[in-house]
Amino acid sequence: MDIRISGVTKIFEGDIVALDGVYLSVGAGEFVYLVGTTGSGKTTLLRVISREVLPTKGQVLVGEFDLRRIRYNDLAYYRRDLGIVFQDFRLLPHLTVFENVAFILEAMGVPPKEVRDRSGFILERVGMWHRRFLRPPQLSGGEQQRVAIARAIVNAPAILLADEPTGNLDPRTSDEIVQLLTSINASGTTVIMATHNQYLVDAYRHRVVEVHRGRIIRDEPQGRYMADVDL
Amino acid sequence: MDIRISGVTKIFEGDIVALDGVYLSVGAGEFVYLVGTTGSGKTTLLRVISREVLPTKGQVLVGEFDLRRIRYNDLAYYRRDLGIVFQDFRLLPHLTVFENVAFILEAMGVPPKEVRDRSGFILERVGMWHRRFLRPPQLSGGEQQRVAIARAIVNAPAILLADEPTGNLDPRTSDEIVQLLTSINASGTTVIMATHNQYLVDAYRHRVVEVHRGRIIRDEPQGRYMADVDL
Amino acid sequence: MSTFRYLMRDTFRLLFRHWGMSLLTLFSISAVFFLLGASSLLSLNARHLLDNVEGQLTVQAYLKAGTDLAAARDKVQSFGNIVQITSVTPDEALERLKARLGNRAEVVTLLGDNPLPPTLEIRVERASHVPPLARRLVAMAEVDDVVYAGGLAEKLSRLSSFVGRLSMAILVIAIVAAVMVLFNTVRMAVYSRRDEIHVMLQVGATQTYVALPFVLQGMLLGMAGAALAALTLLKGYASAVDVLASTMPFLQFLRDGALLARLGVVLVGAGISLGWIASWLAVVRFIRAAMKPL
Amino acid sequence: MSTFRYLMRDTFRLLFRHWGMSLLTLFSISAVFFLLGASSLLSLNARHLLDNVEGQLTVQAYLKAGTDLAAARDKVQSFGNIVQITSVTPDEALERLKARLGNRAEVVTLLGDNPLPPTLEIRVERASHVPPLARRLVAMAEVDDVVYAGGLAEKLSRLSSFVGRLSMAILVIAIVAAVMVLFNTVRMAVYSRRDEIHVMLQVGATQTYVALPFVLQGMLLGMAGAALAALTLLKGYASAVDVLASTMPFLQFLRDGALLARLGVVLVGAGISLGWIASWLAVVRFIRAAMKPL
Ligand SMILES: Nc1ncnc2c1ncn2[C@@H]1O[C@H](COP(=O)(O)OP(=O)(O)OP(=O)(O)O)[C@@H](O)[C@H]1O
Ligand SMILES: Nc1ncnc2c1ncn2[C@@H]1O[C@H](COP(=O)(O)OP(=O)(O)OP(=O)(O)O)[C@@H](O)[C@H]1O
Ligand SMILES: [Mg+2]
Ligand SMILES: [Mg+2]
Repeated sequence: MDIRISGVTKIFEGDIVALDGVYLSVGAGEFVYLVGTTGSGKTTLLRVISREVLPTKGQVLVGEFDLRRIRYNDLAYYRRDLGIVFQDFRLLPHLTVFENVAFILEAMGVPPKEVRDRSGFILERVGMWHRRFLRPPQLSGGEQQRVAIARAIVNAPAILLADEPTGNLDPRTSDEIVQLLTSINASGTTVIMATHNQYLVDAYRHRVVEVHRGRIIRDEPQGRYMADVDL
Repeated sequence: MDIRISGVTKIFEGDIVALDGVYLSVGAGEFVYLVGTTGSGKTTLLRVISREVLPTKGQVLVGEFDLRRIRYNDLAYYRRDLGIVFQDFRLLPHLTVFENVAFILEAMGVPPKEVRDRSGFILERVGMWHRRFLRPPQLSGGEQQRVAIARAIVNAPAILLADEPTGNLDPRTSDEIVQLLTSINASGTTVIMATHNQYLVDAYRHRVVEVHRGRIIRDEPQGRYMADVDL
Repeated sequence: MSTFRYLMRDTFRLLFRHWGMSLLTLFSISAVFFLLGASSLLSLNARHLLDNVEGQLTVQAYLKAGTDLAAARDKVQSFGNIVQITSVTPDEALERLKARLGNRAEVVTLLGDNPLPPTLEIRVERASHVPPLARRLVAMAEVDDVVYAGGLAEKLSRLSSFVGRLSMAILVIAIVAAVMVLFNTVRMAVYSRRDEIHVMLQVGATQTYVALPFVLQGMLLGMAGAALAALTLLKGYASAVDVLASTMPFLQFLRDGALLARLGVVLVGAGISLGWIASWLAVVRFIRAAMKPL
Repeated sequence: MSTFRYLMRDTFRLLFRHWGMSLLTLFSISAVFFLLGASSLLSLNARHLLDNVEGQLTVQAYLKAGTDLAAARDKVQSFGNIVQITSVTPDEALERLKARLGNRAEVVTLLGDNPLPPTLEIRVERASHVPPLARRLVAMAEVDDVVYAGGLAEKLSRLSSFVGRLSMAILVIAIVAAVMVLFNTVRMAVYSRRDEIHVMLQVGATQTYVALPFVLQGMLLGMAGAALAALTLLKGYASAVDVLASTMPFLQFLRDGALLARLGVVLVGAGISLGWIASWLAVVRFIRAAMKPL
């Protein structure tokens, strides 16, 4: 699924302009870094794509869905094509690590055996299998972040929106996570990753889009990125 | 207030050894970076100091308080000497930014006028005054983090425990925050800051304590730190 | 199929996570339905009692001498609400009088000409029908005088309408209370899982999948509460009737097993429906709000 | 001083943040206290009625001819529970009989020798005292026969103890219910602010500062609920008594203003205390748990 955002402006109550005339096209299978200073509008842009935020102006097309016109019932099915790593994780504190990952599949009606297999496999992959019986409040910040990533990719989404997925990780684990996202991207998933981590952007070359005060002020294709931008 | 931690071991249920025989002394007015990989025990160590976690073994003395023996009523007063930036912020979603900072002072019985003045001053200082009427869910990740920092320092604590206070900030804002913490430190507050940010540790030289698998494996005084450690 | 299993699991999690709240709801619902059932029984009994008393409610209309009894009877018949009319000719009345006097019957002969008027004895159904009937009878040209147990009939009819309005009020209050209690419980359950619901909707769960456990929770609570109330009520009623009947043998209480069973079934059915409505209202509004984009 | 202002503000925030819950609690508490008050009124009225009826409760003991009345009277007096004893000599009894017969009094002369026994008329206080008294009288050698309205007395005493036990049961149930409702409301309020409480305790708020708004919330809800119930009850009671007294004029209802006002005060006092206890229980357990280190 490719994403076409045209002329999107979002003004929150209190006249807060979070996005200001954004045009952005992301083809199916691309890997895009979204960079920019604090409060520049990265999260808002991702939330426009997941239709958590409805633009004040402009159009958002994802695959065959027009997000302005999408009906409530279709929304659930649209979101099953997305994987989202929230900046604040949003894990469910009452459920164990395993259940946090499994319930996504359950909500899609996947049979119990397959739920077990796939959840287990993905937890292995982010290195959280040994913590599967703990609940999120019992995890360290970095461990919670890895569970959040596991949850976002367990349903093999067509588009992965990762909002600062390495904010609580040490450099080595961050490397591993970006390698993981890259391998997921290699299997066809579009990845959009908001990040402040200059090192990662330098080390793993992909397209870089820079947001500043709600506008896109730079859009460098893979390899052409220069390290002088403000993350 | 100086901190003396001797032989502290913490074993969580499920035989998870989070701290394993930690000895650490921090003098009044020091600035300490706490570094180490994800899940190494940094947060747990900070929570031992704030008495959110009671060690399985070992002794913790902070100023004249013995944290094993402290009584419930003293605990509240002990904590008023602390400022804590939680890794997951823990802002109160129902309250505005301003109220989130002010309620700390209110709980200490500070008169309304002083509460207003001090809260306003501190919000100015972290650059969040223009967002004072918003609620935390309306803020970007970095903005929430700055409010959390404001809340931790508004009561002019003797000890500031900052757990990954720059995880959601871009490099420039991170710089500003560490400069802020340094200036607070200069006015006499002990600062212990857990971080994964190698750049900051390099740029602003302070004592560095490295934790690995619950043990302290390195403790370099200010200036003697070498950049090859695992953050 | 697997969805059904998840649904059941989540419903029971809901019920047991806040078991204090569930228990409280159960008891509140029981109390409300108990009240509902008790007021139904009260009004059924009041009706039953009145029926018994009213079975003998009779208005006597003394007609003017020489009136055509059959014509008058037809006229009265058309008034409606009338169970039975007995015409009594002067001769019949005299015979009755003699019979009543027994061995002193010969006194009647002293009366000479038969002085008794032709009479209509009119049985009505309800005490409340008596006063209007009496008024219409008095207004008839043929009628000389009307005799009825006016005070009693009017008191009974006032009591009856009082009980009727009371149980109607209780019915309305109880239904509102039941809906409120269930609505609130489900709303609190929804509220306490608000983050969860948000996340579930954000990751692609359908509204139905999210809502159903809450709706089932409400329905189960409604059903269990009503069933508990019905059991207590019917058991309690049986022993209450025993006690009351022995202290007030002059009152006739209702002891119709089939009717009582039907009351129980109605209560449980109402519990399920109210549970369904209340929890649906509680959860759907919340889900709609959570689905709304910023 | 400023702490007090913060406290008030937080209490009202609690009350209004979940105003649905607050309203529901208010109504539930009102219902419970209404029930409590109504059952008190019922049992007060039952006692009042019994007192009226019992005022005329008399046992007649016919003594054997020739017994010394004064001695028998002293003996009976010692039994206890006795309000008054009237001795009636055979002559007095005869006089009374004559008086009652009026113009046919001369019939009495046909009796020849006065056949009437000396009699003790014994008034007791409570219907329940009659049967044991009668048994003791029969056992006395001097007594020939005992006459009393046995059935009535026993029925009244059964009814009285039934009403007594009923209102006792309602009292207990109502108190438990009120505590449960208040406890649960405050618990849900605490639960829905659990993160807030945690954070407040972590940043140095004292237990009292955290707990007080919840406790005040509980007390205010208890007080308002009870006051609402008391108002409705006393107003409703006045009109109910009017209706009932006009349909059942033979019954004496309680209309003692001071007593009713005292009932209202007791209800409100109970509301405040129960609110205090319930919310204290709810919040303190939670705070203790939140303060406990891992
Ligand atoms: N619901 C909202 N109501 C009002 N203002 C909002 C809301 N959501 C976001 N904003 C504002 O919009 C701006 C952009 O926020 P956004 O979260 O997109 O920033 P960001 O680029 O993700 O920042 P960060 O790197 O700190 O996460 C911020 O200033 C924020 O305060
Ligand atoms: N309440 C708990 N119950 C069980 N295990 C716990 C609990 N709290 C922490 N742990 C475990 O203890 C270990 C250390 O956790 P801690 O949060 O101290 O790590 P950290 O150094 O802060 O990591 P990060 O950099 O990711 O925040 C982790 O493996 C974590 O799973
Ligand atoms: Mg963001
Ligand atoms: Mg940590």
